[in-house]
Amino acid sequence: MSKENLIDKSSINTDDMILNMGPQHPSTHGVLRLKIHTDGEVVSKIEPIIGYLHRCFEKHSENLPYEQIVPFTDRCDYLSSMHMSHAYSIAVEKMMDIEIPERVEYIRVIVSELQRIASHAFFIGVFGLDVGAITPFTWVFRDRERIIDLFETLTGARLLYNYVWPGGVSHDLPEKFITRTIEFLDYFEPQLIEVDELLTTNKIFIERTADIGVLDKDIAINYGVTGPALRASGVDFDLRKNEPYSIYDKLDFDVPVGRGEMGTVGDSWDRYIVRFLEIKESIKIIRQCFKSIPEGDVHAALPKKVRPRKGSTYSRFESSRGELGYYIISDGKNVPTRLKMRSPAFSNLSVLPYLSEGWMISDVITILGSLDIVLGEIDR
Amino acid sequence: MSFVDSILSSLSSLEMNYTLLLLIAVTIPGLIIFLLMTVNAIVAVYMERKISAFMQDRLGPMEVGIFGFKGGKRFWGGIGQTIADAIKLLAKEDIIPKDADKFMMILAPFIIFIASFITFVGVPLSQDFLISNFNIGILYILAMSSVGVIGIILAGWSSNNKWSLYGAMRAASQIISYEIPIAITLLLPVIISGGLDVHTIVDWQLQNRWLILHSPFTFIAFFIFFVSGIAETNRTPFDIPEAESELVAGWMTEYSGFRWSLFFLSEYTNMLIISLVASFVFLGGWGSPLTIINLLPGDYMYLDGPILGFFWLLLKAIALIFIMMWFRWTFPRLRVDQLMYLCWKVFIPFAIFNMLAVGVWEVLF
Amino acid sequence: MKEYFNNIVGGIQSFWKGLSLTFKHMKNKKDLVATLQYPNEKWPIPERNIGFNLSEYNVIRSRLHVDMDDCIGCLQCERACPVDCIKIDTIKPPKESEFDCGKTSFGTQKKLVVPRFTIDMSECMYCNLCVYPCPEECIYMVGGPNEDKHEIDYEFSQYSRDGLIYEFADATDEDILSVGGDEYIKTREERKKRIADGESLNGTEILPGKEENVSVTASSAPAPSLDKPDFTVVNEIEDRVTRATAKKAFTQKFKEKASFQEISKFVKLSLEENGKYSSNLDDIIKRISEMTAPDSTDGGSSESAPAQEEMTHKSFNDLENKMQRGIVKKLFIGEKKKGLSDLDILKLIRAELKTKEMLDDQAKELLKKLMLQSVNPKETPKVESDVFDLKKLNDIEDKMTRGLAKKVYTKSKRDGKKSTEILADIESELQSQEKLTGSVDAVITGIRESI
Amino acid sequence: MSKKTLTDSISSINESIAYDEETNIFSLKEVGTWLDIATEIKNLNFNYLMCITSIDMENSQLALAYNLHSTETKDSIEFNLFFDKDTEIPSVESLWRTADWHEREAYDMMGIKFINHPDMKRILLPQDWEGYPLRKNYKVADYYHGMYIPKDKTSWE
Repeated sequence: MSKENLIDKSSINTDDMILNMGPQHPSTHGVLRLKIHTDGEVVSKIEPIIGYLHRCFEKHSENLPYEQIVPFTDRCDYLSSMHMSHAYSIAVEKMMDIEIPERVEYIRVIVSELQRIASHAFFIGVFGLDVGAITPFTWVFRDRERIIDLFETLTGARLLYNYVWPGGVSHDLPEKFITRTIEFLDYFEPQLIEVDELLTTNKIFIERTADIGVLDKDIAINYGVTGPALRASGVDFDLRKNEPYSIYDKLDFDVPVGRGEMGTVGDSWDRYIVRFLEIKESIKIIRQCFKSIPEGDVHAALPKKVRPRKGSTYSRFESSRGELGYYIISDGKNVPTRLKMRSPAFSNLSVLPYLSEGWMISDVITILGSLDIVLGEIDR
Repeated sequence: MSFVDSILSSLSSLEMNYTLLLLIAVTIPGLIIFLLMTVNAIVAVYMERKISAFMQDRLGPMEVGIFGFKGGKRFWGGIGQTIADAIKLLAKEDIIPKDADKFMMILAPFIIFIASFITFVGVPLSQDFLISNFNIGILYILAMSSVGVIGIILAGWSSNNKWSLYGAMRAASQIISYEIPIAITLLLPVIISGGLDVHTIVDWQLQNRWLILHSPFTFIAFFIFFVSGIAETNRTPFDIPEAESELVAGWMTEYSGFRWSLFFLSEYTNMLIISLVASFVFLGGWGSPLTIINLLPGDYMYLDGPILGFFWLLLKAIALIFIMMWFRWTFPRLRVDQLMYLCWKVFIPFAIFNMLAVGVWEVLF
Repeated sequence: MKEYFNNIVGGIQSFWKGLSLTFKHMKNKKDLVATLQYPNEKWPIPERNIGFNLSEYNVIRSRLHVDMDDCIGCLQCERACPVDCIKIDTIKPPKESEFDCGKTSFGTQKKLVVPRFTIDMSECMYCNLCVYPCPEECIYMVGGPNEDKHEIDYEFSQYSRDGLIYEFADATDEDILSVGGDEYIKTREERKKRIADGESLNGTEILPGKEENVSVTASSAPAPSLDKPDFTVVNEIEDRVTRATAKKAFTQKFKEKASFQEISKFVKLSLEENGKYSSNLDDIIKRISEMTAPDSTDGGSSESAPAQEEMTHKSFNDLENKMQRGIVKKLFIGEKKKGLSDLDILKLIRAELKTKEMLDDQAKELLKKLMLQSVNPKETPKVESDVFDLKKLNDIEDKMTRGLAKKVYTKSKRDGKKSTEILADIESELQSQEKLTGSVDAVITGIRESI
Repeated sequence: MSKKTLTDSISSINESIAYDEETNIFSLKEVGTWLDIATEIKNLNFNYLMCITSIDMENSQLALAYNLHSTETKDSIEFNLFFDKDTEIPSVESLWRTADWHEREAYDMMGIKFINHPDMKRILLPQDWEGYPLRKNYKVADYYHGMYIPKDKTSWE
């Protein structure tokens, strides 16, 4: 008389509970709603619902001249808005076939790499919060504040800059900018070791993130996941190296790839450590740029009226969250007929339902945090 | 001489009728405990905010002062902050969700508050500053501290919100499973000093040496007790029931105003109880640490009289509370099953092994 | 078993490292604390160890400010603003009134009076795009590089949202009146009244006031009296820039009353100077020289037809494609201001639509209908001739009924009904709304006899 | 893997492929056989579908631009489909999982329906929103669930 048939299971029908991790939740990184079917703690199905922050960016850009779209692109991924306007400018310049002065290219790379450091620093702070450690958040934000001050002297704004324009940049570097950035880089590197000690090697942190949400190589490519999330699964795919745009071919830096030190390749810990190492790479890039930045007039190639030639182009850019593409169709007027932004976080989020089946709720939070999504660019 | 006995004896000379006497003998210690709890809560909250601020390179509350005196200029401002918070909480609107179980929801905070309130009765504050002198001291404290769980489950269930239900279920499993290592480790002093009563344990420690230094096994037992104590009071790294980033605020989500402050009050009281119990069981109660290192010549033994004893005990308790806060601002949060793994696979085996080893140690030495 | 133990030992080591780190931060908190106590320590303080001060800013993002005496009303900033939060009205003083609008600090003579310059700071997104195009540098964000002009101000929060709508214009009512902007003041008061009683809040239909407002500014600048040069031939030039240079040369010579041969030679000369001359322009230059004097044929048609002023830009409303309608309207208003005849305007619109490949069949048919209307009003089918004029409906006192009657009038006129049917429609409509009072009935019967 | 081999391997399936030299864009007028062409492209290890763009060609014609990239050979191509307004396009979600959300967005914004797509519903806009915003002739409804949608800033003009 085995134990099972003692309890007559037919009368007990437990169905799983639909938990609504609603648009307003402390750790959904913005207004994302997750419809989670759970039985007990274990998650059986997740359905992300997006669109709460949809601001019709693509419809607006069909009625605005090219130079007036730049502030709108900044507002898509508000955590790395330099990348957004840089990618947009590259796309428009591809269509305008104008020659960008060397100095502008160097300033743009410096500014994008600084923005990448700020965005990854933000990620480290918030990922710590998702896992429960509150102190790294404030340390990292204190250092990120320095970068924001640098951007403030350069563009006047702290978060949404409207600095990189199609054809050039709005202002040249203020005279003390280079010395001050180098001063910041020398100050920032030892700070990284501190965060590394507190978070990366912490036993509970490793317990909470290693082997969680393993994403293997070709599933990631199939879902269109790009950027640090893809590199953590072992794919060495970085647009700055594979398809070098602007002056990345002149700079030497290596691309950190997940090796699965603390668990299997492609788990949440790898996604964390890849971003952590990328900060070090970006610091290396900025130092090289400062060594060889040429003189020149920044407004040389800035057109009075941006009017690209007829036709369409798809330009790709490596933003902090992945491959950021702009598909622009123009028919000779100063207003684009169609502008589509391929947002990296959009595809990265689409892998969440696949990744978090079978894990517990606190793991869903960790996996969502490790994908580092921003709802501004998902909903556009 | 416990507090209640002293009141009874002093008032018995007035020959009032017996029930009135009993009433007074109960209400006065009750008021003292309540006063102690509120003062402890206010000071502990201020300390926690200041310590967490300095650990995170920020300043913490700096603006609010009492009667114009803001506290230190550079770092230690904002003394009145917690008093202002307390008043705000009392004055705040007390929202009860429409389809929540109204009566249960009102009842739950009081159960939790009473649980920590009555455990205080058995906890000594110094040699004779003891509310009532039980001869089953430790057992009473252990029993009363597990009443709180009922309140938490009731709060989570009755606020009719999926998140607080999760918080309540997690709290239930966590607190019940951490009762076991605490119970086992509390048995060690009983074995060694031979009595359940608080006085026998502390007197034994004063005669020979602090229990923590007595044998390596009791040293490990202290750490197991202390860490499970943190788990008892739901503090990081075990604050899963009210994990901010997952369950918004766990079983406390639907509460606001006065009821929420009751939860807060009892959380800080539990913290105080755990550190008081740990200090008088393992760290030699009201004995002054100077006797161990006998720095001073013998005749200064009177440093641990009834008044100074109170000071030493509180000093140890505050040190332990600081360590609890220190843990909170350093460690990330454990997942529920890792928490269970730690309790059942690490603490309980070690605790049982310790008990065995202490028995053997007692026999040999 | 071994893995179990070093798991615990590893755990304790990492705990100890983390704990010592946080304690280190607490210990030397003196130099590590980074908070800025806002009310007494203000941004940006020079001694913050990033060490920058105000003068080192390239550009600043704070409140927008306009020095009105420098503003020449060129509307560049209004066009540059992506979110349209700047609203400017300008009035051009008529030729004969020698009203001096004053000089800007850059020494340019101002030619427009700006009665209204509003910036809605609650809608501004601080992108600084309006500051760059301003020729007089009179609009700027306060503080930072332009610290000397205006002290920094980033604490301008208000209690109500419309407290953030800043009105910079300082033109007093006398100036506006002296410049002949009395209708402008009338519409402004009317608009204020309408906003006051909350009528326009739902903003569903396009505000008549807004329409008239645009046409008012158009008509308030009366067309210059000298006869207009006829650009029909010049407009055939495809490329915009060459067309512009050709037109400039054409008008210049035309003002000197030169003969058409000289005009075409001069136009050819000026095109060659700018390197714009190409072979396919030869036949255009030849046709310019053969042009007959303008006043005989086209001039006549532009003045006489009474139905002319019927064709306001609203008649393009039934163009279905929004973009198309926008372009056509903008063009129409632009040309109307210049005082071109309707026929030229329609041709110009057709040319423009052709360049933008937006000339689908619906637009062609509409343009043809309007052209027919404007060129030979007499021969158009009978509908046009005996429809009574809209203005006759004006003597209905009650505003609501008058508006209703006009709406019915325009609708039925477009369907091509006769005036008697239109009057019947108006009567039935007013009856259904119980507005057909004695006085209104008298007015309608009056119109019926007058046909 | 030159474009030449790709063109003739695809044109074997459907000869209406046009390969435009300087913009290196493949365009396909008739969409019936799109799924087998897509499988053919996938077999030529274009394993990464970068982005699907829906375009309104205005003369009641719609278009879809597929950008594909192969991580091994570092090659990328663009594939345009032209069809009129109400034809249904076979969904390539089975080949590239990223197409699932991109196609839902194309449906949501441009009203292009995809055959056998797992859950064909709107992704960004609320489910009961009428009209497809990115169409050139899109007019915003006046009221949505009784809430008034302001058209222009007449309140403070």
